[in-house]
Amino acid sequence: MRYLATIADRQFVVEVQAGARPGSYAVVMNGSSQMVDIEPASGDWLYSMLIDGRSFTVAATPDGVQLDGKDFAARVQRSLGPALQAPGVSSEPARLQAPIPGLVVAIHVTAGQEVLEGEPLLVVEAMKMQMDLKSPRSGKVTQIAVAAGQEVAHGQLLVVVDESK
Amino acid sequence: MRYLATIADRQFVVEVQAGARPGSYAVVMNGSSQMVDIEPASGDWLYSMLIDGRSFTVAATPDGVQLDGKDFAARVQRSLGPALQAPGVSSEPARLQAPIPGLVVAIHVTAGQEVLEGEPLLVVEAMKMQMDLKSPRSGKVTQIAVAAGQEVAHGQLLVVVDESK
Amino acid sequence: MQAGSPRSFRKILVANRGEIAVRVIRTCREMGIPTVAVYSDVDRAALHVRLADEAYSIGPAPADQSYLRGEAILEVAERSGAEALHPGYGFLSENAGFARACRDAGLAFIGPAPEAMALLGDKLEAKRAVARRGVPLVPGTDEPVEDEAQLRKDAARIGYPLLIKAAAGGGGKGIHAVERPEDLEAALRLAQGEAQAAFGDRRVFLERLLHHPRHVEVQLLADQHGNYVHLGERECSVQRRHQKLIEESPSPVVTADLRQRMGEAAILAAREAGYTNAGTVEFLLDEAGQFYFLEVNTRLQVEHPVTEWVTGRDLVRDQIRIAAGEELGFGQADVTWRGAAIECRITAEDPDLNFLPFTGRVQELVEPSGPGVRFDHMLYPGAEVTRYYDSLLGKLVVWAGDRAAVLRRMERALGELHVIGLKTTIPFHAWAMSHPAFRAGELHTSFIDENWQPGAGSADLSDVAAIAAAVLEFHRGARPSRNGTQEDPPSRWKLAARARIHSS
Amino acid sequence: MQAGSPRSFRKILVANRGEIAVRVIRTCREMGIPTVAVYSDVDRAALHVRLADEAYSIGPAPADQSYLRGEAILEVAERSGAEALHPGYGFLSENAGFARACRDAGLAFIGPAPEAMALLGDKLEAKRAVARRGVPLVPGTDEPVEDEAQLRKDAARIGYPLLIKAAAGGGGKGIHAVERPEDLEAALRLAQGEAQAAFGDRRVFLERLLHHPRHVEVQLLADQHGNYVHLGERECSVQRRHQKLIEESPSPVVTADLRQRMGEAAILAAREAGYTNAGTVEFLLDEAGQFYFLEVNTRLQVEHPVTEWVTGRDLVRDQIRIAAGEELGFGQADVTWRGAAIECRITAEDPDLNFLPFTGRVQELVEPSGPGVRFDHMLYPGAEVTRYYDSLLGKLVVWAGDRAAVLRRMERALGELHVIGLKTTIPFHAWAMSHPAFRAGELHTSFIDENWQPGAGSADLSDVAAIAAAVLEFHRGARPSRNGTQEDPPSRWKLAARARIHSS
Repeated sequence: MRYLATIADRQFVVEVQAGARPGSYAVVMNGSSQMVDIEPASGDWLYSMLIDGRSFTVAATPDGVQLDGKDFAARVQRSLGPALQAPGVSSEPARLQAPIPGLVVAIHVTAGQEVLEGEPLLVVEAMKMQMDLKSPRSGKVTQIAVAAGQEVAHGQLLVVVDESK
Repeated sequence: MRYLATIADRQFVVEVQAGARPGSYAVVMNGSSQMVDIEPASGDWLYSMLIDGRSFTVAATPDGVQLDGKDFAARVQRSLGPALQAPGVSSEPARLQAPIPGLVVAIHVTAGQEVLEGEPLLVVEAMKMQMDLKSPRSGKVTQIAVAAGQEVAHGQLLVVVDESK
Repeated sequence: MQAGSPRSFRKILVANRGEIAVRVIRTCREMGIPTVAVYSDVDRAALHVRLADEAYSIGPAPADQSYLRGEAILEVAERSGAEALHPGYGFLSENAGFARACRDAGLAFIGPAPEAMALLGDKLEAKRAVARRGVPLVPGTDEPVEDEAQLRKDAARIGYPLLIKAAAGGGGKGIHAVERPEDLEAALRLAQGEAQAAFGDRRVFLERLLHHPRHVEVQLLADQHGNYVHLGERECSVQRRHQKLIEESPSPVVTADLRQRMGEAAILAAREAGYTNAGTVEFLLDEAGQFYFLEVNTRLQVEHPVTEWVTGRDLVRDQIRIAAGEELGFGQADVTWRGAAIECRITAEDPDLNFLPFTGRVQELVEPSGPGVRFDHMLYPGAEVTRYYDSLLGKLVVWAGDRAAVLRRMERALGELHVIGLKTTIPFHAWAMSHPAFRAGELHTSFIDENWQPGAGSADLSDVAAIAAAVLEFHRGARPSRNGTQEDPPSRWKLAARARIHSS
Repeated sequence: MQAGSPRSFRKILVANRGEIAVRVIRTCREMGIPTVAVYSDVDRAALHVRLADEAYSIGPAPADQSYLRGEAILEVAERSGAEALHPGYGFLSENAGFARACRDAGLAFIGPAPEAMALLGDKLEAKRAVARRGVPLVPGTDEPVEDEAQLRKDAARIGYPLLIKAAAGGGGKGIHAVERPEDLEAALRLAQGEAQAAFGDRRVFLERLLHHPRHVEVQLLADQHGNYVHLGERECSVQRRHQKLIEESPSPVVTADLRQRMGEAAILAAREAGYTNAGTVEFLLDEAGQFYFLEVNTRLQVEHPVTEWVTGRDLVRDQIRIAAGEELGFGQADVTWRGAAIECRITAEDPDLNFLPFTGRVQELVEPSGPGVRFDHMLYPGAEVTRYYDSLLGKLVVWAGDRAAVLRRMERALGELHVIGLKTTIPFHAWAMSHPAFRAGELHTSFIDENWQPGAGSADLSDVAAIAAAVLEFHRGARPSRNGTQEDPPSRWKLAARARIHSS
């Protein structure tokens, strides 16, 4: 099976083949091949991984993998061809979602307003802290889905920013 | 629901009724009634239990329950009537099973031999230790299901001792 | 209780939650004193509820409907027959009115008398009080000022850069830095306007702004018989949002002589306020080694374990003994220090996203152990971290023979700690322990702002991470997870990754 | 490694498993030395494999096909480029032949030289050696004897009760007690016959049988430059099957003067054997306060953490430094003791069934924490405890300011520790901590035999247990378990209950 693994902003093509024993795999990456042995440890989320004898504790985290306690943002997808995708600039509308459940304290923008990437759009309060949520891209605010004083759930849509034309 | 709970060699009739909230129960035992609140804690095996405000950590153990770290051998069965069973003397054959996987090192008895309760029947070795396994009852050895030098699994039948007649 | 000690309390109510409630309950159990926990609806399964002898609900999740409801807590104390109350930190711990209400209800408050708490709670009044004893203050005005001409004169005397602080302020709010004289007027107007709006009081005061100061605090114990000892200092300079993240004892720059001088100054301050029980006197220490009084924390500090490690004392036990009227039983000469200790606060925050708090459920917990490791926490598999309370999950505290060894030990322990399901500060701490300036002890309150970069906590193992992610994907696809599929890790994983990309 | 210290090893192979392998890896990591683990097939997921930098399989589960296969281990050392080997305890740790093979392979063995190990491994030779330095021995014959007339004369001189021990014996085998002179002849014949059958050597020796002796041992460190220090004693009297279950330091009866005399005797014994690295000299201490040399353990002891707590040293670090040729760097006068520490061995055994070992799977693990608690273990949820190795799961070790406080702290920590899925010694230890004789420090090697009763570890909470069991049954029936039904707790529970009834 060929995978495209994106670690932070770097991409790797990883070829994985099941080995003789359960949990053992042959892996080819960047032209070199390695024996990988994976074994569940401590419940469902933590694994012991031996890569050619080197030992790692691997955990699945909310946004990637953790290796020996260090976090790596990771995405894995089946790769059909050998070509690497360039990390392109999306022209889709960006949907700002609540990163945490909380209370919308203030909204700094109005519908139709032009904003720059990184510009604060609204303030959400949770865990005794107020946080500025910033625009994921430059463009025009096409939708404000919440109001100040409203409680929001994790992942709830807050604001949509689209290409300005 | 009415239960018969056997704790070590004591028996209790416990009447349990579901309360208003999930995890809350009304319990009647020995004529006195108590509010019990049970809540999962630390995975599947450990619970927080409040009995009229008194807090206990309850765990399901291999042979009963653990309360705040103390072990209690416990069996629970549905009780249909109010009568308590006397802890009677069984006349069924007693089946001695391997309490632990190991190696049968020696067998002290032969089929047909009369034995007393507590008399060593055979020796099993495991974890660098040899242990004498004793007869669960007085009677006659009617079956020896293993041989010296044999590996046995947990729970495997070793010897049957029946009423001598 | 040990034989020969006077009668202690028959039962103690712990008016807090989280790791500090657990901490207090542990010592009570060791002293043979039964404990009463209180909990809000979302804390029914919390560790402090499990570990206490009794536990009672005090209301819904929001703190102002539960942990801040003094009357509900006093009612539980009455009902359960508690003789004393330990407030922990935060919530009602520095509320003099609540301490007074406890006293009125015949309940011993394990902390200072309400009068001392009220005096020290007023920052300017506290400064005037300690100044009377000759404890050094950061140069500044010692009275709130409205008159602009006076402020200009004061500013010239104090020198630049300086800080304008709202007299009625607190919690880092209403503070403005002024770099040059020509900026003073505009900043004053802004600060006074803000102070009026935020606190209904336009008065401000001025303070010199120290360059790269260290935050160093002294732990005190004072009994009700006039005995005072200090237990040395804690260096707490590494902060984000003016909140500490790493604390250690001893400070890398405090000599035995400086320790003695700061300790004596702290005791003078406490004496002036009539302070009893455990308390902490906070100082700023400038680059020249001069220290300045900041404030007194009239409660147990989050970071008290580092002092416990190096001095060998149990501060909660001392607090309870003092509140019960016992004498300290030891003097300054009996206090000895051994080795070095450091604490890393493990919080539910994403260090790569400006320490944004993170809520969720603990899927798996692996705790570090071995020599010199203590992990005081509120975690268990299945624990929910909600938005209602602060983000502190636990404190990893380690001890070793010297500072170099303690940093390596902390690195080792951080590597063993896994809190699966949440973003935490663990990678940040691992980075800090190996940072050259941190290792050299070059600490100051801007350390994080000046040095931390998002992503710095990920070592250069991208290639291994790629292999791990791909094999994990294959392996998990190939065989079902051990405990069924109620929450399938890979899919939650991808969902969260998408959410993060949109919110960052 | 700290700056200024000589070059240490570039890589260390840990030739062990379980908690001690984990223990050694932790210190190596703190010293910045990469580690190589070895594992048998059933240990693939073990904690020591996860925590090491590298890990290699050395064979099937039985120890003689894996952890005892010196040549396989040396092969891994060669392949991985390890410069030193730490043997832990048990397995090959006291095998002089293996230590020699390491030396021949150019691999530093972290322990004494093979010559010292061989000398001290022969119990009678060791006794003669230390007697030359005037270290007191239990009165007895100091040579193996075949002649019966001579034995009768020796017995009269030694006095009764006495022990007949096989000269070639070990591990508690071939030992017979003789209460009265008239029983001597029969006992001699039995013992000699047994010795011939078991060891192929009919020679025996005699030793006075002490009444209620304490087992007290002294921890030593010796470098390769002739420097010796002792780190005080450990009291290890509480044993079952001649194996220790509880150890503490200091001993409740050892005074500063006795500590010094025992420490000096231990150093004399070590010097005579040319001993280097960490070692332990075991003594019996009789009711009159007289101590007698027993033997030297030429390795790290299971119970070394209690000494680490009170002295503040890391013994594994000291072992590695010594093996690398470093000087100790401190003298006897620099050793200080603070407070008291105690260790409870948590083993997979059923204390209510004569400490019968118990195999199975860890379903859930809840670790104790808080001030003064250290839990060195090999456990994790899902860990399998098999019949192939000994039953030690971990060591709960706590420290406090004095012995009374340390017993209460241990009780508290035991109450927080849950190893769900296995029978363990936890209830036994909880009983011991509150036993009046134990609390009074009245310890001797027959303490368990004379005091422990099956079931004594269950407090009188039968009524609560009945409620808990019934509500649990109802509750679990009412709603599915969180993680599905692959192993349904109630049914396993009932099955196990039946099995137990039949086997007891």
